[in-house]
Amino acid sequence: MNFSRFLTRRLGYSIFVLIGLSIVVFIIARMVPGDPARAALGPRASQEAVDKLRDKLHLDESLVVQYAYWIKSVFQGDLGESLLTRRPVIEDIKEFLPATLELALFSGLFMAFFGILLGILSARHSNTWIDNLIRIFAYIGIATPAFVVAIILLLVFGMYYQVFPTIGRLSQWVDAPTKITGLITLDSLLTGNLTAFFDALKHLMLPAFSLALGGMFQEARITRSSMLENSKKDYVSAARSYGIPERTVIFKYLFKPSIIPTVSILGLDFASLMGNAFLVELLFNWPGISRYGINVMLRKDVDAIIAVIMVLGIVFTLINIIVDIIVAYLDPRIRLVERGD
Amino acid sequence: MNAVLEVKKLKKYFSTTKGIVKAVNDVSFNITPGETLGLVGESGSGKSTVAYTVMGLYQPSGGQILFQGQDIALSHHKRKRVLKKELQIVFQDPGSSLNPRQTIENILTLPIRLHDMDYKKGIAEKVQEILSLVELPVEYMEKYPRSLGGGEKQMVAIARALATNPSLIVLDEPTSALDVSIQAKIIHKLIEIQQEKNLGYLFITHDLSLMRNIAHRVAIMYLGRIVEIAPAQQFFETPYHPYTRMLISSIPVVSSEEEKLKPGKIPSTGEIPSPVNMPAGCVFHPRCANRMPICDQEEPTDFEIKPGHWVKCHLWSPKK
Amino acid sequence: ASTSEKTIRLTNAWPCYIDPAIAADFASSVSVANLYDTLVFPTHDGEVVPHLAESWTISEDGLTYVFKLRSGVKFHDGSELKAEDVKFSMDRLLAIGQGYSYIFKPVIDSVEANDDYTVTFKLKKTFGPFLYSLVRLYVLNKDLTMAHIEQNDEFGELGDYGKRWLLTNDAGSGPYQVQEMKLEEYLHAVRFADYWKPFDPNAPDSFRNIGTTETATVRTLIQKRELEISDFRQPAEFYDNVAKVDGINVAKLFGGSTLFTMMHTKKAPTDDVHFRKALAYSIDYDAIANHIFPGSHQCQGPVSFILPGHNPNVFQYKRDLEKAKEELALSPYADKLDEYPVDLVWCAEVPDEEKVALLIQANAADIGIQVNVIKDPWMKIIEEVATPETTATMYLIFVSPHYAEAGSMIQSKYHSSSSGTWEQSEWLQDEQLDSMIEDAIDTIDKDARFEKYGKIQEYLVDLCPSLFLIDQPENYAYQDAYVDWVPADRAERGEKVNPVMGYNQYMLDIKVYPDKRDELVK
Amino acid sequence: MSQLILDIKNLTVNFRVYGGYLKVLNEVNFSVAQGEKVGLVGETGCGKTTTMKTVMGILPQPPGKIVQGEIFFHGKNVLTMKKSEVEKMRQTGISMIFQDPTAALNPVFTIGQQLHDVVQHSQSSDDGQSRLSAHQVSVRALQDVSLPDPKRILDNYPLQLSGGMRQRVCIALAIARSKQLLIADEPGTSLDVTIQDQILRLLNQIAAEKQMAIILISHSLGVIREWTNQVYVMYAGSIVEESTTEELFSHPLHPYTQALMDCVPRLTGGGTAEGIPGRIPDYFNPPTGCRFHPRCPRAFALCSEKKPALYRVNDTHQVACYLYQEANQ
Amino acid sequence: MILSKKNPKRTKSGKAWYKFSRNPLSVVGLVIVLFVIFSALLAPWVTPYPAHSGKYVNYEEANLSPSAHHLFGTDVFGRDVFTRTIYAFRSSLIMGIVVLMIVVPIGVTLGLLAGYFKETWIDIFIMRITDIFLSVPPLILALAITSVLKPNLTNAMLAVSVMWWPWYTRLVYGMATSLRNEYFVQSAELLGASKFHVLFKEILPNCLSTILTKMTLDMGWVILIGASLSFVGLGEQAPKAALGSMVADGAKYLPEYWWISVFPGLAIMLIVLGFNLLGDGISDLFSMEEA
Ligand SMILES: Nc1ncnc2c1ncn2[C@@H]1O[C@H](COP(=O)(O)OP(=O)(O)OP(=O)(O)O)[C@@H](O)[C@H]1O
Ligand SMILES: Nc1ncnc2c1ncn2[C@@H]1O[C@H](COP(=O)(O)OP(=O)(O)OP(=O)(O)O)[C@@H](O)[C@H]1O
Ligand SMILES: [Mg+2]
Ligand SMILES: [Mg+2]
Repeated sequence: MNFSRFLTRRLGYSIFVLIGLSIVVFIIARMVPGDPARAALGPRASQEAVDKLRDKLHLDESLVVQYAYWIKSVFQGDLGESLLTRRPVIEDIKEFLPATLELALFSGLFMAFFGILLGILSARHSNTWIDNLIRIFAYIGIATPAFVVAIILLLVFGMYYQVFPTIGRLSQWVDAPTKITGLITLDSLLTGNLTAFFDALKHLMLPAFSLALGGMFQEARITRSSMLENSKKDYVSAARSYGIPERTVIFKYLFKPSIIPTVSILGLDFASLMGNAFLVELLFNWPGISRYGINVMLRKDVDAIIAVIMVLGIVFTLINIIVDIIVAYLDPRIRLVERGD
Repeated sequence: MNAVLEVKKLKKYFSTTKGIVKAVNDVSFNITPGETLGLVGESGSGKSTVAYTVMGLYQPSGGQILFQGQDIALSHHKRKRVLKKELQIVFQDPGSSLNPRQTIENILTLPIRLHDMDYKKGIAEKVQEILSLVELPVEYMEKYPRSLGGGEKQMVAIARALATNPSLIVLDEPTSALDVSIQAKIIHKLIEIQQEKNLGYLFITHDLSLMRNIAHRVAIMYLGRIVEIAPAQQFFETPYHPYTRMLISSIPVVSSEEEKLKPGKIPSTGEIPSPVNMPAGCVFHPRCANRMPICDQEEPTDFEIKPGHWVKCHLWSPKK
Repeated sequence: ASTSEKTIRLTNAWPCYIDPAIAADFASSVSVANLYDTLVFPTHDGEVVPHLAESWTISEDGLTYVFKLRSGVKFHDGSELKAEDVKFSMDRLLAIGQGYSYIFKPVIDSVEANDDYTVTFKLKKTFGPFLYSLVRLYVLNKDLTMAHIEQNDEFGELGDYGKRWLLTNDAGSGPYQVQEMKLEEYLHAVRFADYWKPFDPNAPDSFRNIGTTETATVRTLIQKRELEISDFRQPAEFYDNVAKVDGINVAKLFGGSTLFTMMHTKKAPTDDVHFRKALAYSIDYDAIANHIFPGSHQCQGPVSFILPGHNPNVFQYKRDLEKAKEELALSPYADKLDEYPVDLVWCAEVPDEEKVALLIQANAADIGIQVNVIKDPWMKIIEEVATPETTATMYLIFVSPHYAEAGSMIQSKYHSSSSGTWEQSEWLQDEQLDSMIEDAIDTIDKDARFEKYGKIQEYLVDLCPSLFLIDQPENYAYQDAYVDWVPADRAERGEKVNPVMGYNQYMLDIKVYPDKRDELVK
Repeated sequence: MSQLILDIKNLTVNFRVYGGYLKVLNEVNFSVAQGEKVGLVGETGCGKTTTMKTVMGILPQPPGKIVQGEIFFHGKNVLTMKKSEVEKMRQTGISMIFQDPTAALNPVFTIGQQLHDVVQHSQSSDDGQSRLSAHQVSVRALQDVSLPDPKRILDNYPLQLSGGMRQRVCIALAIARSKQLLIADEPGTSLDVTIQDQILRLLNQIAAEKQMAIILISHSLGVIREWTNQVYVMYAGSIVEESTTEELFSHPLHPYTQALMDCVPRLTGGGTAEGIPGRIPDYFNPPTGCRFHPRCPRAFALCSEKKPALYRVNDTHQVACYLYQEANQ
Repeated sequence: MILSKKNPKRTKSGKAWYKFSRNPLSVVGLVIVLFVIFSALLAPWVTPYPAHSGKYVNYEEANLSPSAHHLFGTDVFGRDVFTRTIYAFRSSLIMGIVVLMIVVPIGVTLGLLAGYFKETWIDIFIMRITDIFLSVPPLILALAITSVLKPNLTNAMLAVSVMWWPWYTRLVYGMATSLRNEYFVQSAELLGASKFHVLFKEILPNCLSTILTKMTLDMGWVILIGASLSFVGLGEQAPKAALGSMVADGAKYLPEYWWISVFPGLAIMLIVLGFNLLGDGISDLFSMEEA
């Protein structure tokens, strides 16, 4: 089918993009002024130790040679060592990426669920007080930076309504489930550890919600406008005229084509969540990769910087491909249309 | 008379994932100055592809396009500007052929500016002149296309094509999106201008009644081929190709006199086959009422049944 | 559901390294102090008392120290702590060359284990405060460490010297042992049942060192009683506000921390002593001490008043615009101030520094000096000060002593060997000063040493390489209602607290009463 | 005369726009009897689709606004029906085939999914067929419109079909369950003559089999002449002439009808007409009286003052023009 | 609204205003934006303590709650929060405007080129570069740029620009790829118009309304991003006021000294809200739907 060709092409482009990204990132990481070795070992470390590390990192070679070394080690499955955590970067990634993935996943769910729900509500009752209320909230939601939302939630739920925990991924007294995927909610379900599941879920609520809020209303707005636009289309009138009940018309014939743009935007939002989660992760002491990324950046932790950006880039690219697939699934026009000549 | 446009064995293939689409397959015709050649055919038969290839919007896959004797089988990117002046096109959809963000004045200024005809005379006057040619009021210069009716938009498109003072205009279904009254107005104007300027028209349509009234010669296309071509009168009086007959018999008419002209009802059956999987032999044979054994074996060749009247059908070919 | 558990939770700026060869900053120092034991133990008054070492002898020339070890001390894995482990710990520290190794590197010649319970340190040169510096030698379990060596060629056949393993595990004998070390998140440690010293029944069963300093986060945690002791670099307003919360108190511990504005003495215009003095006279010290850091007081010279060896008689600059203008007039830059704007960098992680920075900016503007205030993250500051070219004209930085004596401060702050570190962005490179410092520190006799320290302090005040702003107490918000915290109580009574970084958070000095906590939560 | 299925009386519809209203439908009167094949002709934009959308209850409101009038379907006023009754009417009574088959098919559902829903939601009301499964009915509906390989088509998306096939699918959707009235809004305008011919033939055949009345909308007079037996001519939101097809084409009375006929190019040749001068009026400010008077070659003073009523010229012929006023008296 | 009822004449500008004001929220947006622009321009005259926007500290008056003297209270430095909020509009607006001025021409031109030359190496090259920049997490990219350069407003704007242009390229690319097949574009080409004419006179004007709408919406986003950046210390340097850092810094003193962060926070919301409402209004204005 045409679709598989589309997919191979997407993947081909992605590889090209990732190679380009690695070069850009490499240059960025090396361009950052200062001596990473010194930064890693601290001002008091002996010159000997610093020199040793510089040597190990090939810091005295030219950029091209450094890049070659890096590529070579990547192909050996070695992303280098973090100067911040002082262990192989790959282990840091394994540790921090799932935390952010889990956070983003739940934010994504919030965005999708509430966004679409509010959008439908708004469109169904367009130009009534319900619509106006939702729209005003949407504007406020969109206009509020995630970190402000985070701080407000932190204070409200931390100080006044202590329903949700405010830091970390699990409570101190809850045993973590065996690590399988690294997503605590998933792992706890897999191992049948319900206490951990609900505890992790509670921990996710506030950070996931703060991250989701802006996007959520964005989705609501897009859903609303695309539903309103599509409701003028002939096929909606046609469905009505065939005697299909109103509910089915709205929730099937109008809904499916209308969420296609929502899904595309949702995908982009979701993909950028990963990199933007920094402030939220910081405030909720969430051991995620976005916070790690900023920390290693501040530390000039070269290998870690490159690895983090690459990993986030790969995730971003993958999510975009997945979104394309979902959109193609929803929209046969994308799947089936010939792109001739 | 010398042909202004001569198309010889023109081919245009598109490669798609489903296979090669032979949209135009060995099409030949010519047009003399002041002549209207009607190109008629069902949807997907390749009419527009012929037009676009002639215009250079597609690079031909084979054959020749001779414009005033000179081969111009090139993409328009490679054509000289002087040539572009001579060849113009009017598209089917008046809505999308005018830039919605430009005023009529701007739209009409472009050809004048590009082709520098009596530039000194003042562009605004020139634009007015052209507008009056298609009988649109001067106030329209400031309007945007969206505030014009469909017919008026098409008039502007025609005016733009005329502005370069071309010698041949390709008209790709210029009226099929419009209703009869507006169609009549536009056609009337086109004929008037043609006579005035001795223009050649390649007129594409699927409206045979219209062709009857304006074309000097008519060519029928089916699946990328011209199956019959003849002077208009002859064409309607004595159609030879079974497809032509089926076509003429399907025309809805408004009077009993017309009804009499139609050959006995030949009910249309079947779908037009996909241009990727063309039937073997004669491409029309699956729908043909006069089908013979040879028809799915061998592709018929052109046969000049009367002077200037060519048919591509085994029924009439001398081999039979 | 939570905790009738006796637990102490602390927040701190991370990263936190629990490998004694790497640990050096605050969070790390707190952690290793509780996970490991040292030969001697620092006390509130700046002295040291026997700990792992029951007794010791010092040779006449001050170059040989022989320690007699306590027997029966167990590591967390149950094996006994022996002299060999002490030797191993020092060797490893010096070989790796990070953490506190810089204290020992210039002085240690060799360490020998004479028998299981006797260990000898040979020094290259005399080093007055050696005994005090030994609080930074944490004793590792040699066998356990060696068993976890990962082979790479970093240290020859010693591989990585156990660095990877010690990143998230401990090999100590201290009162607490690592239960879980989540990098970048928290360290969770529990009581070591076989510790050689008795535990108070209300001593914490566990402690958790949490890596966050976000004010809003810390605020909610402490208010929810999910945090017992906060970090100490929160803005003054934070302490004001939490102090109003029922059961929360703020402890002000003078640990020797001093706020300086370091001035680049090799860069215009701060290379001119009159310019520096003009600035020193322009600052409103009282405003800093009273409004920005309530509870602190203006420094008297470069050494904190709590440190043994502090000279209480040195000159103190006061805000005096007349004098400031006089000094400025003597400076070659007096009439071209516009050409020499001054950058003042403050550390993004310490929000209150901004208040000081803006005050200095406003004060300097009074005498016509333009100061640009720049906020930089800590890591960036460390970077910049590495070379004189990249070092900015002024930095606003808190400095603490490494061991409890004036010499530590003087050396780490002004000796040439420390230039290029964040502790000295002045780039003094003053040979005379260097020899004065070395001479003082090498002096074994305490009184003579302190005498020399006093001279150096006078010399420095006159040279004015830094603005000596305030002696700042470390402010901790803590759960007074259910936590007894010895240093806090001492501070409240106006007594001295432990000047060695990390030791005020020594868990055995803390008692928790979870039932009182539960009452509060309800 | 047989019983009226649909009877539209004085229907007036406006569209709200900036600064006022587009007064599109102006007292439309229109009726269809059982088994009849009624044609509705008129230039683009004269309100044919709007009338039928109002009948189906799918006029977008706003901007649309029904100012006055009544629409009786089997004697019940559609405009005052309850929602469920309207739904019921659509399921069993009237169906509509939309002008543009591409726009009328939901691009993101397969033909099967769309057809199933239509079949399912009229199941209960349709005893004859309810024994068959939805799938079987769907297949049969596609067979009814002579689509080859209906099973495959059920799994196709609209965009995988050709224009002619889409048009047939639309018909299948409309007649999947038998109805009493089928509104066909320009079926085949976007198609070729041969295919259009096929479609119309099919439609007629099905109507005959199922005893449906048909309203055939077109601005192509040829199509109307060939496929209907009763014609309404509409101009600018009003019915200007009504007659049997034969009568109308042999004796068009209204100047508008006559002008329209003149515009049609003839197969007999004879050159081209010049078209009706002017264009459809601006509905924002439509001409008073007879809306055609500004373009009418035979207009006189009265024409601009008062809207002419439909005058009955003979048994089968009515015309809204003052020229025929006397004939009525 | 009232205006259009009183004046039913169908003038061009009247119609535009009708379309725009049909949604009263758009008018609110316009009013907010105008308010912000004017108060930023007139800051020295409309604020009670202009000196507080610069090198000024007064710790004796720190943390005063809102009162008649200090409408929004004072911050931890004793500066009037109202004054600083109004002054901070300046850097926010500058940030938004400058970033868009850099980003739009670059992004749009690249998008046009790539879209017009679809499926050639120009397209592939431009779009892959775009993808590369899209896949770098923006905050990290910004941090990288400002650590190479200096953390001031100019460089923050540069950093935001670097991460922002690809969105315009993508947007315009999508439109250009479909517009280039429009008959009016082909007509121009067949008349012999230059590539430049085709790109900028035929295709671009048809993207303008979408671009303009996105720009107004983006004004808000850029300001938000700017606020997030100042959370990590990038952007306008102290003592100049920036809304983001006012909120970020003030958040430390929540909830007791709420006014320090809440008012600037509301100000951010107000600006973003204003531009968003305005953007929606503009997109209504350009909507092809007849009214
Ligand atoms: N760019 C293209 N890529 C692939 N196939 C094409 C392309 N353009 C046209 N075709 C195919 O070529 C055939 C002829 O198309 P063309 O548009 O020339 O037909 P037409 O006679 O003009 O039809 P219509 O009356 O619908 O305009 C069709 O089958 C069409 O699908
Ligand atoms: N939703 C709408 N908003 C505003 N005006 C409308 C709307 N729908 C229809 N109209 C107006 O109503 C008039 C009649 O439209 P309608 O679609 O009924 O005409 P038609 O006779 O079906 O034309 P065609 O032959 O082109 O289909 C048109 O002039 C149009 O401008
Ligand atoms: Mg065509
Ligand atoms: Mg219609």
